[in-house]
Amino acid sequence: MSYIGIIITFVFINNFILTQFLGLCPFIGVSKDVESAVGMGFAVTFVMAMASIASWIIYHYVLVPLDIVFLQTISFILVIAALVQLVELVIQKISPALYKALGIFLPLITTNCAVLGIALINVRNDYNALESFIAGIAAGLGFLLAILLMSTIRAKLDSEWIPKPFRGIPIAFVTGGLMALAFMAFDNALLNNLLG
Amino acid sequence: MSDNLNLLIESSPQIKQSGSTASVMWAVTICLLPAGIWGVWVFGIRVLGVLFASIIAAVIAEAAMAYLVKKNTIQDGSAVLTGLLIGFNMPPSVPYYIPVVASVFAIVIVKWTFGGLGGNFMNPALAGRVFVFFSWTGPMTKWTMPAVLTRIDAVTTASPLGAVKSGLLEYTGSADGPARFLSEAGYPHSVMDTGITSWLNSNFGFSLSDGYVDMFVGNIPGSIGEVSVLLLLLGSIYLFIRKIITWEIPVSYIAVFGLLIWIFGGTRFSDGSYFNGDVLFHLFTGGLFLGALYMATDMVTSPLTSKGMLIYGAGAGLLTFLIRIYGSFPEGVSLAIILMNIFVPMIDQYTKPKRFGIETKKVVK
Amino acid sequence: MKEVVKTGGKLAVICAVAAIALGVVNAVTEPKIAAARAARLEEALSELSVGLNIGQYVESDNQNGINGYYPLSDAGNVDAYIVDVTGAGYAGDLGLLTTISLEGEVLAAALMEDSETPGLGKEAENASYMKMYIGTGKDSVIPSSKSHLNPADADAITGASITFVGIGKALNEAADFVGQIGGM
Amino acid sequence: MLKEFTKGLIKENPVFIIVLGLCPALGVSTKVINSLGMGAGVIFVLLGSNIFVSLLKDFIPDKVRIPAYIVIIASFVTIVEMVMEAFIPALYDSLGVFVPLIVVNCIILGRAEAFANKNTIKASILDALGMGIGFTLALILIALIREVFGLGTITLFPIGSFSGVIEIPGLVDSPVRVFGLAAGALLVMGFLKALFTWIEDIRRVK
Amino acid sequence: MKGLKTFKMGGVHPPGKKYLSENKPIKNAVISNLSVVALSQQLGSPSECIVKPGDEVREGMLIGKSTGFISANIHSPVPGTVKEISDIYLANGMTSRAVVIEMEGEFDRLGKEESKTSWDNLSSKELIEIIDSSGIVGLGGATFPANVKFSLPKGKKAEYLVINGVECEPYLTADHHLMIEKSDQIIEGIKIIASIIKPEKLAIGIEANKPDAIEVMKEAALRADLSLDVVGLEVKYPQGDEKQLLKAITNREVPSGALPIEIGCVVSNVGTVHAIYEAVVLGKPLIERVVTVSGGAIKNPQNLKVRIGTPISSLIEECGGFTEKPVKVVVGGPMMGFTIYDLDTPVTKGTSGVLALTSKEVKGAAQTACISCGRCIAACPMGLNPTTLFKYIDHTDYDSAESIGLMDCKECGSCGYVCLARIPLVQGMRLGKGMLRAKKVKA
Amino acid sequence: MVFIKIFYAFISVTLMGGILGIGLAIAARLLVVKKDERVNALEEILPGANCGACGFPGCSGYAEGIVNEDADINLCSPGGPAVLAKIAEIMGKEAVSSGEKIVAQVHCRGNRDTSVYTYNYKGIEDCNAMYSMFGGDKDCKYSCLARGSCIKVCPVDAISRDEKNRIWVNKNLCISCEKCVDVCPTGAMQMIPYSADAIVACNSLDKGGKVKKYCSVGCIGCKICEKKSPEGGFVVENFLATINYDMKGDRSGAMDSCPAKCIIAADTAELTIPEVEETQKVNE
Ligand SMILES: Cc1cc2nc3c(=O)[nH]c(=O)nc-3n(C[C@H](O)[C@H](O)[C@H](O)COP(=O)(O)O)c2cc1C
Ligand SMILES: Cc1cc2nc3c(=O)[nH]c(=O)nc-3n(C[C@H](O)[C@H](O)[C@H](O)COP(=O)(O)O)c2cc1C
Ligand SMILES: Cc1cc2nc3c(=O)[nH]c(=O)nc-3n(C[C@H](O)[C@H](O)[C@H](O)COP(=O)(O)O)c2cc1C
Ligand SMILES: Cc1cc2nc3c(=O)[nH]c(=O)nc-3n(C[C@H](O)[C@H](O)[C@H](O)CO)c2cc1C
Ligand code: SF4
Ligand code: SF4
Ligand code: SF4
Ligand code: SF4
Ligand code: FES
Repeated sequence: MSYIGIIITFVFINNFILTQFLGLCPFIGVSKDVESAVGMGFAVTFVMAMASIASWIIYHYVLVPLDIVFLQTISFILVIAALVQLVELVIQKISPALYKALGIFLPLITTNCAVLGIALINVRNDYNALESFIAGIAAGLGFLLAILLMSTIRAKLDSEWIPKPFRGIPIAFVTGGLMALAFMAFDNALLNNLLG
Repeated sequence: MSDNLNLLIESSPQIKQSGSTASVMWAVTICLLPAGIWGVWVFGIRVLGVLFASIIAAVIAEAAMAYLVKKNTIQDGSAVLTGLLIGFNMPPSVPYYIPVVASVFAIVIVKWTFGGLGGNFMNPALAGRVFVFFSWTGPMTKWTMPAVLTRIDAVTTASPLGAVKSGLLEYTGSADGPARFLSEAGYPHSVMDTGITSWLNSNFGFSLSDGYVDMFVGNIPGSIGEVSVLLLLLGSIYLFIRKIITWEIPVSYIAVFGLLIWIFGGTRFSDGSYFNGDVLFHLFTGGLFLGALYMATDMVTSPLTSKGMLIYGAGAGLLTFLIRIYGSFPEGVSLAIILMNIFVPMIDQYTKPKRFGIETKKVVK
Repeated sequence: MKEVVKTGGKLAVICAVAAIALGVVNAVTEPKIAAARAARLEEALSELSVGLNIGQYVESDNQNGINGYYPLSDAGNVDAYIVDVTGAGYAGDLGLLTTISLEGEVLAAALMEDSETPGLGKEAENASYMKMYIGTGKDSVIPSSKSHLNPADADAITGASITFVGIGKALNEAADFVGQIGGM
Repeated sequence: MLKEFTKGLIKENPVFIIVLGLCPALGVSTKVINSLGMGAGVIFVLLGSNIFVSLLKDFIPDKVRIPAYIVIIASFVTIVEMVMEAFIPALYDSLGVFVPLIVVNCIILGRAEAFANKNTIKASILDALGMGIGFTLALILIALIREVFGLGTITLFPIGSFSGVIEIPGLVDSPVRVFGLAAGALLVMGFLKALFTWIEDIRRVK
Repeated sequence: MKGLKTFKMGGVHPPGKKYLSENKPIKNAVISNLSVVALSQQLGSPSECIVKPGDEVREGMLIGKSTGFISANIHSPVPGTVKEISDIYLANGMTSRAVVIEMEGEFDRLGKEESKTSWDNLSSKELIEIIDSSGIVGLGGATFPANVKFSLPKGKKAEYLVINGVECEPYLTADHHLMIEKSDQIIEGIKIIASIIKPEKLAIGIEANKPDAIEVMKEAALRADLSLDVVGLEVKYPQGDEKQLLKAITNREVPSGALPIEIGCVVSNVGTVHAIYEAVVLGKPLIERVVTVSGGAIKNPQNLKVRIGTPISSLIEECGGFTEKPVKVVVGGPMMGFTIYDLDTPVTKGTSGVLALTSKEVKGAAQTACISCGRCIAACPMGLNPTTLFKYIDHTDYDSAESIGLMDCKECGSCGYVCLARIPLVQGMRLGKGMLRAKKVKA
Repeated sequence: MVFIKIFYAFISVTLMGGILGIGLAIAARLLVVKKDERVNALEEILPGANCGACGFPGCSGYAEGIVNEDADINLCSPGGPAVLAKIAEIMGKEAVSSGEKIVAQVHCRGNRDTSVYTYNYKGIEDCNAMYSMFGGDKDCKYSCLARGSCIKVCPVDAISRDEKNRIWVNKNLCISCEKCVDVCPTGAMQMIPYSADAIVACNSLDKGGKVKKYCSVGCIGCKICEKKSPEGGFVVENFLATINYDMKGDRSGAMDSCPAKCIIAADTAELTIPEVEETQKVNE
């Protein structure tokens, strides 16, 4: 698949959140205000890109040559966890404000399905190094797009009189559901036709 | 002196411009009626049942929700309008439960979980329509031939867009444009259409294919309320005069869509060249006017400022084009509009009016 | 520094234990998984072989979605091929195995891998779905458009015509491919 | 002590109250049987990881706490993965990428972080069981709604002559398909969460 | 009307209804027996009462002394005895102390010959002192003490003196008639102000619906040999607001949160100018003003010259009472005025009109939810987003409202006028500003 | 074969673990950010209501305030003595309780049946908005305006409206944040001890005669309560009775003989005041 195809696929068609169900916890948890949503979006994008590269290296230079592919889950997650922790340390050092905004969700990026998900999906799709990297970034951007839109909508909802039981998280789910409904417009066929 | 006057204490301004939410809603409803009556006329009396089913379901759902939150919102007319628009977006042969589900979904989930009128970020009627479309794709894509044409064909058939689209999947020849393609494939036309087309062609030197007149007047299969572009346009004149809808959204929507179709439409629906799209065909089919005039313009779910509206309309045009030309669904108006609805809060953020007495930073060149 | 090494060491110990444990479990399950996979392929192939003998899998670099094929022979003569072909579905690729006779007739077909919508495109996984195609290709075209179908079948695929067309096109490719290699 | 077990069922239900572990909760809950399978996997992993984390809590240095927990969790997940693929391949296929993703199911690391590394083995086991069962119950609830409306069936294990599939008359033929799709999952989850909030509210005022 | 100047952003066109009182010359109103003189009639701190019950007062005698920097003197409008000092509600809904005076004895000015004094030799400082002691406040509505306004802050220069003869509020014709009938006095008043602040240019803005006033003012300026630029303006509300007026006439924008002097301008209402003339030339303190009594429920709409402290009921009676039951009685113009329920509420220095409105004029309807039609945004002359502001305020999120410009709102009412959903937007703005102020006081 | 695989697995994963572990340990050392552990500990203890009663921006703000700015440790009213004790433990300070829990209650029960209204209001449902228009639509300018501003600001939804449009606080839900007291324009909302057995449900400082004209359940300042229950702590000042809750004497005498019946009982902790009012009515 062409690089543009990969980007469109991961941003729109197989948007991690709205169609693949990956990375929902931060999507719901950190979308209350626009600023932290954007921060989270970029953090996830960054980590996903790194995770894609790292896991590709591990997979192709360690797991496959040694025929121990069954260890992919454990080795990917090990590398990703270490990476995220590193990012966490760096952010904590350079931007305490961002660190505070992302709160408990920074460590949760480690355990964000999206990050391990992209590593596993790259392997399933047999992507080469560059493709993996692009897929990582694109999936991250898809996450960013979804969480950014979500946060702008939620900011608007803050000043509506939502029925009480729905305030907060439930309405976020309903909003996400309606967004997913609209995103069904993007499907594989659209991509195939668009790119030839 | 002041004893029995029972005066009202209210904040300024003490006088108001005429008009109210309810009057606006009813005005839109009434302007839609001609197109609805046309639908009943060409598709048969059953269609009336579909319209009533959706309206009644919407009103009952609204009443139930209003009762739950102890408000009285029925008379603002928005539920009737939502119901009517859902009915308008149904194929004539749809089973009754589908519009009912669509209406209930629209009112209960899309509108009231967000606090009722004004709270929703997505167009209820369209979200309802898309919900049932995805749930029951089969019945939602079965079309009925209008009365004038039925003598030629069986009862169920494909809409022009659907026909072209599934034609596309199998079609490898190169007729110049979908209208001609359909004509050649034996798609029926009314007598009036043939008459007017040949009159136009001979008197004005056009070389129009048959079918456009039918599409414009509403002699084609399609959703109940979308087929008659003519009556939808006529109804909207009053809305424009009363400033209930403004030009920004419809114009930017239709213009961007038309432009893209003209540039790229030919690459898929014709001989493969650029700047050769069949603009008229795409404008007159698939509910574009219903969407652009009456649904994208829903104030609740569209941007606040005219700059925002232009962006929103253009975005809807682009998305409609993408979905219709490349996507797997026959049309694209509903999906494009609800997709743009998602972007509205963001558009509003970036298109605030310039505040008085606040220097806008000049861009340094 | 000692602290650092100790930290790393401890993590390494945990990893080591985990790796060994997994290695052991893998040693038990791997053959089973392989066997199960083989069995499934075997079963599919035996249904597709229409009673003929299945030959060695040959990989192909044909561009049109053909991944490879098994020659099917009866008494030494190749009579048909099971073609491994990929088509484009509604939601991703369609992995198909289809048996095509030398005359280009579709003798059997099965959808092995897909991510279509349950209730719509996924119906194609059912053996009965493929009846539409079986028997075509020799005297009639392999259907890849609604207009090739009788009305009842056309109605049945309404809402999932992309899957239908995708399969039809892939089968056509397979038939063409068999046409090319048939003379071999 | 029993509280450690029961709290996960409703009061601190991981899905509805803590709102973690959403991806598998929504991703696999298209059929009841998938929920059961996923739930079983999660309970096993949760149990294993809670036990080991609480055992090793003094051994593991703070700085590599997370990687260490994850290695432990990932090992159990891989075991589940391999065993499932070997013995119940059909279920393995339908759970798809979500099986390896149990590793990153927020609940598991969350419990390791928030509970097991501070508590005794016994408490950790009870916590794991409670949370795991709470998670499973939540998944079953979501799946039940989604499957009944979205497919018109209820799919369980085949036992004897029972094929495992209960068909709901009327709905099988024309189900509300969106319930089975991403949008439906999120909507169902939203309404269930609202229901829980509402019940919680009523309880609080009483 | 083409080619007339106006401001660009926002604005509305409510029906003018000026014909009701347009042709009625200013008439002296009957003086009521009981005058209720409020002690907070001006922007700023209330005046200090210097009389006590039982005291004799004379017409024009000082009864309330200015306190602090922004405050004003208050004079007795009638001769008589102080009956009591009580707490009353003013038309704007706020409480105020008030001196209740029972009319008694002889008037010092009424019916007497007016003697003019020359002011040519007076310095700016002396002139400002006269204005201060005469208790003159802005009569355009803001009731800002005029002496303070004309004491320009150090380092600031007034380039423009713009006289506000716009009277953009519907119904009101008081300024209109003042201009027609007292043009020479106004011109002289302008000269007085000009000699205080020494502007380079003089201008008066009058909307095009008062062609006679434009003519009269032009002639008067010519007569007095004053180079006054009489600017005809397109009819659009709120042209009379100083920010919009300056934008229209000078094309300068008063920066957010700043005063007109920031862009070298001083704006004064024609009524204020006339009052300054009377104070300086005739030595008369501010004890009366022109009030338009109008509205569909008033039998005989008029422009009345009214003593401060007169109960509104007496004005209505003088105009023949009600023709039908009004739904509201408004003090001020219909766009910015306040409703009252007690018709004995007294006239203050800021009272420009009294309107009794029928339900047909009010066009009241039930409030519904905001449907985001965006009309309020298009109408707001300050470029604000009233619907979002209101939503924030409704959710008690006053800080967010402040961050999108709540404090710039001047409560002109344009948004509330156009709102389809009949949302009390302006009341929301007031509430929000009040809560913010209260919070700042607390902090 | 199998053993080679296990060996490879062992080697590669162990190496990865070791290297990453060392890397992290080094990074952690290089990038240390000092954060007081106690802040985290406090954040965990504080209730998380983010009500602002402590005067800090939310619970985490208060946690930092305690650690970094030496803020008083007894400011969290929602937490109560339990949280106070825990904070004290962490900070190594003496727990000085802030006294008995206090709760809000409306000191007015005027409504359409009992009071005189002066005008027809149309506008925002907000007490402050209405108060700025002639002090509200009741003749009594001290009364509860019943527009529910307090309901809007209460973080725990402790305040509700009864069928007569009167406002009451459920004292078991109230967390003593005093937001309602701050927002109430007329001062009808006041704090009373949780254990209060009675309240004077009136806030009017007008003279008895005037009160009688506009409200049938208003305190007229007749001082009967002072006389009937001298030990009950009733004090009449400015024509309004108030209760000194430090005095724990019997207040039933006053309650029964109050001519305006504006002293209402609240003797059972579980009962909300409207319920108490009901039981009182039955007793009469
Ligand atoms: C949720 C959903 C799932 C779909 N799944 C499939 C599918 O599996 N296979 C397919 O060919 N089309 C699928 N479609 C596409 C449409 O049903 C189809 O493109 C279109 O309606 C064509 O209609 P027709 O088949 O009646 O010609 C799906 C659409 C939706 C909304
Ligand atoms: C604190 C304060 C100081 C002011 N100082 C001046 C001043 O120095 N010069 C001036 O021309 N106006 C001054 N004003 C008055 C304003 O310019 C303006 O006339 C008044 O705020 C009301 O005008 P508006 O109703 O058009 O907003 C002042 C107002 C306030 C509140
Ligand atoms: C919305 C609005 C409308 C106003 N309309 C007028 C008007 O029509 N005529 C007028 O003299 N002042 C009007 N004013 C007051 C002016 O802004 C300004 O305060 C006044 O012209 C200053 O003169 P003064 O201090 O002599 O009153 C208006 C103010 C506002 C906020
Ligand atoms: C011009 C106009 C267009 C409208 N279009 C729609 C529409 O497309 N769908 C709908 O449900 N309601 C529509 N409404 C009604 C109403 O705004 C809608 O129900 C709200 O979104 C409900 O909050 C429309 C109203 C107006 C005034
Ligand atoms: S009242 Fe305030 S917000 Fe409304 S239009 Fe006027 S300036 Fe704008
Ligand atoms: S004018 Fe009224 S209804 Fe329209 S956007 Fe503004 S507040 Fe909402
Ligand atoms: S107690 Fe105060 S804030 Fe609450 S409703 Fe009454 S007046 Fe309003
Ligand atoms: S009732 Fe008042 S004091 Fe009690 S919690 Fe609510 S707002 Fe705070
Ligand atoms: S389970 Fe939490 S992000 Fe996926």
